[in-house]
Amino acid sequence: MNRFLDSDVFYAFRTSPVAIVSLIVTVLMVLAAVFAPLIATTNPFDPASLNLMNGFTAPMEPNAFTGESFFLGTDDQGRDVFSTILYGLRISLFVGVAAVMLAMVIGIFLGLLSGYVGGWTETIIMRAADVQLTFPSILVAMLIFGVAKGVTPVEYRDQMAIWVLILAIGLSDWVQFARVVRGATLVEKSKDYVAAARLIGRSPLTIMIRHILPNVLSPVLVIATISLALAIIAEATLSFLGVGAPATQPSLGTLIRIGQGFLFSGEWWILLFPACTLLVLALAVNLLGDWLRDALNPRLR
Amino acid sequence: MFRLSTAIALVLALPASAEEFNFAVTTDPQTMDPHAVNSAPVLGFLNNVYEGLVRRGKDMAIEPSLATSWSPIGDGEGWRFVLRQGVTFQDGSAFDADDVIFSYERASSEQADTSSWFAPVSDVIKVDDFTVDIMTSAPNPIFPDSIANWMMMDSGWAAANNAERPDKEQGNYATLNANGTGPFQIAARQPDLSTVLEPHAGWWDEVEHNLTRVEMTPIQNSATALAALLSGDVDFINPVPIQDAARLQGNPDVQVIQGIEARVIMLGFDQQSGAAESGQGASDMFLDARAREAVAKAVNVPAILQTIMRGNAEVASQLVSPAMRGYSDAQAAPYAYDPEAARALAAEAGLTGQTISLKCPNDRYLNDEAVCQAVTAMLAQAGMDVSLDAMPVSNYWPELRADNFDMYLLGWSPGTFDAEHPIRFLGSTPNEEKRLGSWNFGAYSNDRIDTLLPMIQSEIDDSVRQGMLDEVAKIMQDEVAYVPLYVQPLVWGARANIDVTQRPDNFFILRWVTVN
Amino acid sequence: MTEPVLSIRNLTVEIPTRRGLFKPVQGVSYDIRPGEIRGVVGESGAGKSMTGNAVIGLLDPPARVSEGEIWLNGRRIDQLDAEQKRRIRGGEIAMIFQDPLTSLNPLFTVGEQLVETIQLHLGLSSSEAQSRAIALLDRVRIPNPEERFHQYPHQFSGGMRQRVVIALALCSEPSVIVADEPTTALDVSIQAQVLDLIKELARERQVGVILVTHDMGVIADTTDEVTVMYEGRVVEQGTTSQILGAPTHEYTKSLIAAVPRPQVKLHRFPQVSYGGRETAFKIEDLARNWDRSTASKSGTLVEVKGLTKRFLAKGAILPSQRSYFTAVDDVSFDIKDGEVFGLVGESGSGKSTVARMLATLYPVDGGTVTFDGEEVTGMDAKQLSAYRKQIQMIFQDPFSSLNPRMSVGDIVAEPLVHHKLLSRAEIGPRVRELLDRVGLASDAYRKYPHEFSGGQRQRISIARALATQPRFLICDEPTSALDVSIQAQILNILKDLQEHLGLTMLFISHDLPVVRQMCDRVGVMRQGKLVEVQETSALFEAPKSDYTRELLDLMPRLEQLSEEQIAELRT
Amino acid sequence: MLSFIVKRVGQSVLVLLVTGLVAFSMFTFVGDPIDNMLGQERTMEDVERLRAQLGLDKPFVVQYFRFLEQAAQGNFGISYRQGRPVAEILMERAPATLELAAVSGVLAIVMGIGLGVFTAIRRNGVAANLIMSISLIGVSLPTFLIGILLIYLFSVELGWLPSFGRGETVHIGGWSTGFLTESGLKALILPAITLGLYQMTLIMRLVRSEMLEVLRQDYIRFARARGLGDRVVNFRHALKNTMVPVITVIGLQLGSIIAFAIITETVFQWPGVGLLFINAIQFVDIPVMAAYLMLISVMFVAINLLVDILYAMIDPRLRAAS
Repeated sequence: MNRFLDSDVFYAFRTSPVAIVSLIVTVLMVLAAVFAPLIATTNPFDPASLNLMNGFTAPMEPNAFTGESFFLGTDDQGRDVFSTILYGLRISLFVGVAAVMLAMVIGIFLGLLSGYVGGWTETIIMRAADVQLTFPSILVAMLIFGVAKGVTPVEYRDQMAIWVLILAIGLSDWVQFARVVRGATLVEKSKDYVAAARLIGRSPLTIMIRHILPNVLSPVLVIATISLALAIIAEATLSFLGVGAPATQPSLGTLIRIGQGFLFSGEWWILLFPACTLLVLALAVNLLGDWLRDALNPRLR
Repeated sequence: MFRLSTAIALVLALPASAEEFNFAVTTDPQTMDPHAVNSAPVLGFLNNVYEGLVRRGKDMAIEPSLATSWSPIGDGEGWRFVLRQGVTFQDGSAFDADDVIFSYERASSEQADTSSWFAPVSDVIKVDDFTVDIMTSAPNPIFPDSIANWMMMDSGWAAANNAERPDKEQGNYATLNANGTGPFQIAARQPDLSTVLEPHAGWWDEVEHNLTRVEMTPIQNSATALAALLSGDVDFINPVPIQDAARLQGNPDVQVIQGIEARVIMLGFDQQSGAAESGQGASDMFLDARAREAVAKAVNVPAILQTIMRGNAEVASQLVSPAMRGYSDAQAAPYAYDPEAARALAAEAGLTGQTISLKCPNDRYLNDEAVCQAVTAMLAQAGMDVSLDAMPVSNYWPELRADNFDMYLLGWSPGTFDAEHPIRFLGSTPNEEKRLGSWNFGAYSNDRIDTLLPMIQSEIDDSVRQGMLDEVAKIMQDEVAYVPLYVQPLVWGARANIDVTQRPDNFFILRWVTVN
Repeated sequence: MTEPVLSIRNLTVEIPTRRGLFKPVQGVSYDIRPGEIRGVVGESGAGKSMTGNAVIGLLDPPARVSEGEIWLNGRRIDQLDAEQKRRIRGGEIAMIFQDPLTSLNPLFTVGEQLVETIQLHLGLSSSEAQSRAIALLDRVRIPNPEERFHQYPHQFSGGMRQRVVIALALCSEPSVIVADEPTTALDVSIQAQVLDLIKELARERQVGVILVTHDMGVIADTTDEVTVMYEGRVVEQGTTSQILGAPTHEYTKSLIAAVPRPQVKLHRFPQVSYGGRETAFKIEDLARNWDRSTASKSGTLVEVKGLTKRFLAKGAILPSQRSYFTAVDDVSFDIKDGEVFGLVGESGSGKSTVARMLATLYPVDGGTVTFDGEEVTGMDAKQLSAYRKQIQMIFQDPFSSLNPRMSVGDIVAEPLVHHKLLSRAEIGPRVRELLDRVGLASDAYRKYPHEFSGGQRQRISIARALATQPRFLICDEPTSALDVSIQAQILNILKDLQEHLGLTMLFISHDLPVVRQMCDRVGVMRQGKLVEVQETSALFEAPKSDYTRELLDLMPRLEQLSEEQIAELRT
Repeated sequence: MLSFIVKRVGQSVLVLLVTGLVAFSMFTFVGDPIDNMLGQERTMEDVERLRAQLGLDKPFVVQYFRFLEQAAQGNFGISYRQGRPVAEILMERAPATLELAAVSGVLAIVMGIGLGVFTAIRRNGVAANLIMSISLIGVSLPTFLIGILLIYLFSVELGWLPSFGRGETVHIGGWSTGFLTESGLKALILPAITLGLYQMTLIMRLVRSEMLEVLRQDYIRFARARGLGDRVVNFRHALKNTMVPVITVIGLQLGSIIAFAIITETVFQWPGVGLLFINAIQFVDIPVMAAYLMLISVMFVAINLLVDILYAMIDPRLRAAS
């Protein structure tokens, strides 16, 4: 721990207001998402709790019929926008993080493999990457959605939607991880500490995991943060196109899709607040990743 | 083509000049062939290009069109139509009985999508050049009403361009071109991009409109369409997103034309026994009428209309709206909203504890997904656990055909504007060879209704007929065959300087449009 | 005495860091006269390069000149603005970098880079500039320059590239050239040629040269004046002969003493005692619990027969299309029990490849390796692991040979863990012991490699190598990346190991003096072939092959050293 | 060099085949065209007959190979929705998308590289940091939202630019272009920005980091040591070296622009292949979807092939190697 507090990275962090602010924002958002049930005034995912007559209540104004008033107003279903955003944030973050994790695991594994083993393995993996790149995540998502729809029983459709999102985004995102890891692996592989390990008789797997992996992680970390932002946005876009989180359990993207319908009709709050939340979140994460890239690149310091 | 684009340019550059009229629709009519696809967008649009023997006036009443008069033959063997003389097609050729015969053969052919209209027809006979007898296998009092969308095509033109039969798959000349007797003719067409119409100089009827050029652009994204209307890029859009209606009314540059559509939105149930037929919607929970009644009582329709429909729709009590012929005044009372009773019924019927899967389209009816969400919430409040699954219509119908549902949302607009139509398609027991109940996904079945239907179809006496219709309406209400929710509103938007006439069938009739 | 072209007065460079102000150069002063070569010598971090950069105005921020003056041809230049400095740069003052491989832009032809510089400074027409450029290439003895002019850097060999760099430096008729370790990256033979070239040009064009180097040999051969720097300060300066002949400052003495001598074989390397850098290596303790039971039957531990290695030069799908490059070509030698066998040769001679094949890091393409009577080539996994337990390797680069993400403790423990030589409980103490033996503080266990100096890292590698109590130690250029003083320490450690533990060693090096001190027998390699194998002394006194003789001639010497100095070193 | 190209082409073809398979397998899941092709009063026989006619009753593999051999001859069948040859429709729609993609591509590349270099050179400058931060907003807002907001602002509120469509087009041979008319150009602005913004920021950030990398290299320091001015060093020496890695990424970006156009085209009702594709999906117009995906991958692969060759031309080392 002390070593960390004393490290240059931490020093760079201490001296960068942008980094500090964006970290704080991100952490706050994550906390808000995790503790949504405690913070939120209502549970928008519980249909029984909704009163349709509360629909379209403006922020801080009492509803015409029920007289209830809401911090950020309500949407067309009478859901409290504030609570819905918290829960939506939860889903968006979950999808984002999980998707990146998936992409990371696949990418790192294939990257290490192709980098360390080389030869045909490498060629095949890299060509696979090319194929992958020709399919934008939207199409991949639609494909997977179709498949999943066929195989999952109806009761699980809602939950399924989220896993499909994760799968779709994760699968369309692994390539860059693979590429970076492969590049870094090629560099590390030629270093003598790998030779030393081989001399000791370590198995290729051990060498990849114990020796090379830790040394290629910092670029991975940078990409991970940046693609987290990308994943969140991808989720929003997919939900916007209709292949995404269901309206009964909306993510930020779904909320934006719904709110966008009221852009002209004067219920600005249904669009504005989710959109801002998404913007702030993505922005914070991006800034963080951006700073991280500079900080973890020793030559830049 | 170049002329067309110049025109768009003008439109985009400056506000539409007096006679230029541009309007946007959500879905492009997929064909220009009046017999190839039997769907509202196609028929609605082609009504401006083609004409039938009869047509509907502003009040939906049947009025003479290419036929000047018609009368029953004997006691219900058929109908005799006297054709209008001196009518010419847009390519100049004259209209006569042969075209009617040809159009019958074409429209009732196997390749046609409209063949079912002619199920009652046994034969069509040319009496002379301007008289035609249409024989029916059984007395058919409403036959003239049922053929308002049966459009006349020139036999010569069809032959010349070998389009004697419609072709849905490969398409043929008639898919992209048209030659009707109607007030407008197609000047240029690019599917999904734009369709340009010009007035038909030789039209037989006197001209009400003042349009010299009409362009139709399909715009799916409702926000974009609205933006186009507001910015004056188009003069008319249909529909206006319902939530935007109120706001638009406040805007001096545009006007909102509202009305009631013939379409009734309802909830359907899986009423087939046995898991075998009932696909993923696992159990037979809705075989029990009490279960269906529970749903009926749990749904607070007024609230839905108040918020989601912004007070622009009316509660429905049966499968047709009051505007339709054969509407049952006796059964005008809708189900009463009573959550407590609903909760009790649901419990009795053993709905509690089961997951009801509700299927819903999200791009078919006005705010369809929002309505389903509201229903989900209301059922939940009455102790029913519903899992909502909303999807684009392209996945929706297959899903229903596969019986993957316990409940589903359906909108029905009777093509004949008669209460018999929904009974035929939704009320009677599904029966392939008789072509009955083909949209009765839940397989609701009642013997009495099945026996009544043919009698209704052949009954000449209106009061007797109405009696039978009332009985059917009562049965369906009592058994809660469906839960009618509301009559879908029509919301059109136009620039302030445009006069249009709205018809409950949501057809946009250009001959009633004037630009001031 | 002529006027100095460049004089540095009391120059101080400072770098503000988060841990306060750091001064890599403090109060340095010296002059350079036309045609004179001043060597600036010192160990890494002594501030010699920093001085050069300061002179040419290329300090990377935040480093800056805080005090002192720099005068060029009687005009003060340290205070000029960026633009004026730029004009001087490459104009009156030119620079030569250490690594010729990276100092040329790979995407432009040599010609383009020359012409652009010439035009910039002399404002000639492109045709004039071109002919001038070709003339320069010819001057720095690049064969058929007209053709070379149009080639890209990657088409030149290292030495040739350094010549191009020199040509670039000469483009603008500079009055001073700052040469920062110009030959460190080159082979001895090339090194000599490049140095001669620099000497010659300095004389011919009356250019003052600042020659920054860590190599006493280079100083002795090339320079007229010497400035010795230590930790940012000048400790001593004067003419080369007097500095090398009669060094007054302790540091200088130790520095000179540390340089390995080819002429005589000494028992131990004289170590730099200055600044108390020496750390104890407790060989006795190590020797005490070292099990020396295993001695080979034949007396010959390693036997290499017709060893061959080919690398793929051009890949292709069809085997027939592929072309290979033979790195090691039919090499045969044997290493007796407990002897130190040296392999010398220039880079690319294949000596390292041989080492790596013995270490089973490269598969063998031809020939056999026999270890203690057992044929290594074609061993099964189990035998291999047994073999690996008995051999160990020390690598050239102490920075890349330790995994930066593993604690030193784990690094040293890894062989023990892998070969399951000790129980979990025993490993910890054993590793601590090893670290202590090689002279590292006890807290080293938890630290990470980047917290250690080059010398200390090499000690860590040694500790790792000794963990399994190997019988055979392969040292691949173990000291070529270290400063002379550290070099001495490490070499002494290796000597001790060999004497007290009876370790057998294969010692790879390009540095003949070191080889002379370390090895019992030496093999000379050239282009993958083994040119000759001899007793070390015999090889140095009477080399058989011309190539060896050539190498020996090129070897930089410290003639200025008087016999008595050597005598005193011997004790 | 030649062998290098041949090799890459071979790999590209492989990529295409796999793409084709994936693309095609996609369609068996997205719905059933029959219901859309038949109207309200359709019957079971209609469905079965139509199925047979479309060959939808055949096993998947059969359908795929039929599709492949047809596609190889540039014949993608008849659109279920429009009843016209798909190839014809694509030809009609492609110009719109290509022009849009080209404009936003150029926008992205020019602006991206320019700003990237600027922010790299003035690494610690206020302006540079500002640009970097703002650029992040670009990547932090979903494309569709940007589009809608632009429409709301510039066509509804300000009424400066058209809210949808392509404006006036002029036909030159089979190609319809919006470049030659004022309205055409006006109509291009909003969609091009919407589409290009994201790519621009990506390229810019990449150029920046690569350039910083290059600026640390010895040969740059040596170039300075030779007295070369900042402009020469930055734009002649550094930039060229920066481009080597950047080019590949730019290639990938351009490839994805065409795919990303789907969203932009839906929002702006831009009559391109993207819009066509979305319609096709809603209508389950399988031949169109298949053709579209093949088109995308062909373009993608082609661009990358081009990039690889360009790459080899810039970097002499590669030229020698291959």
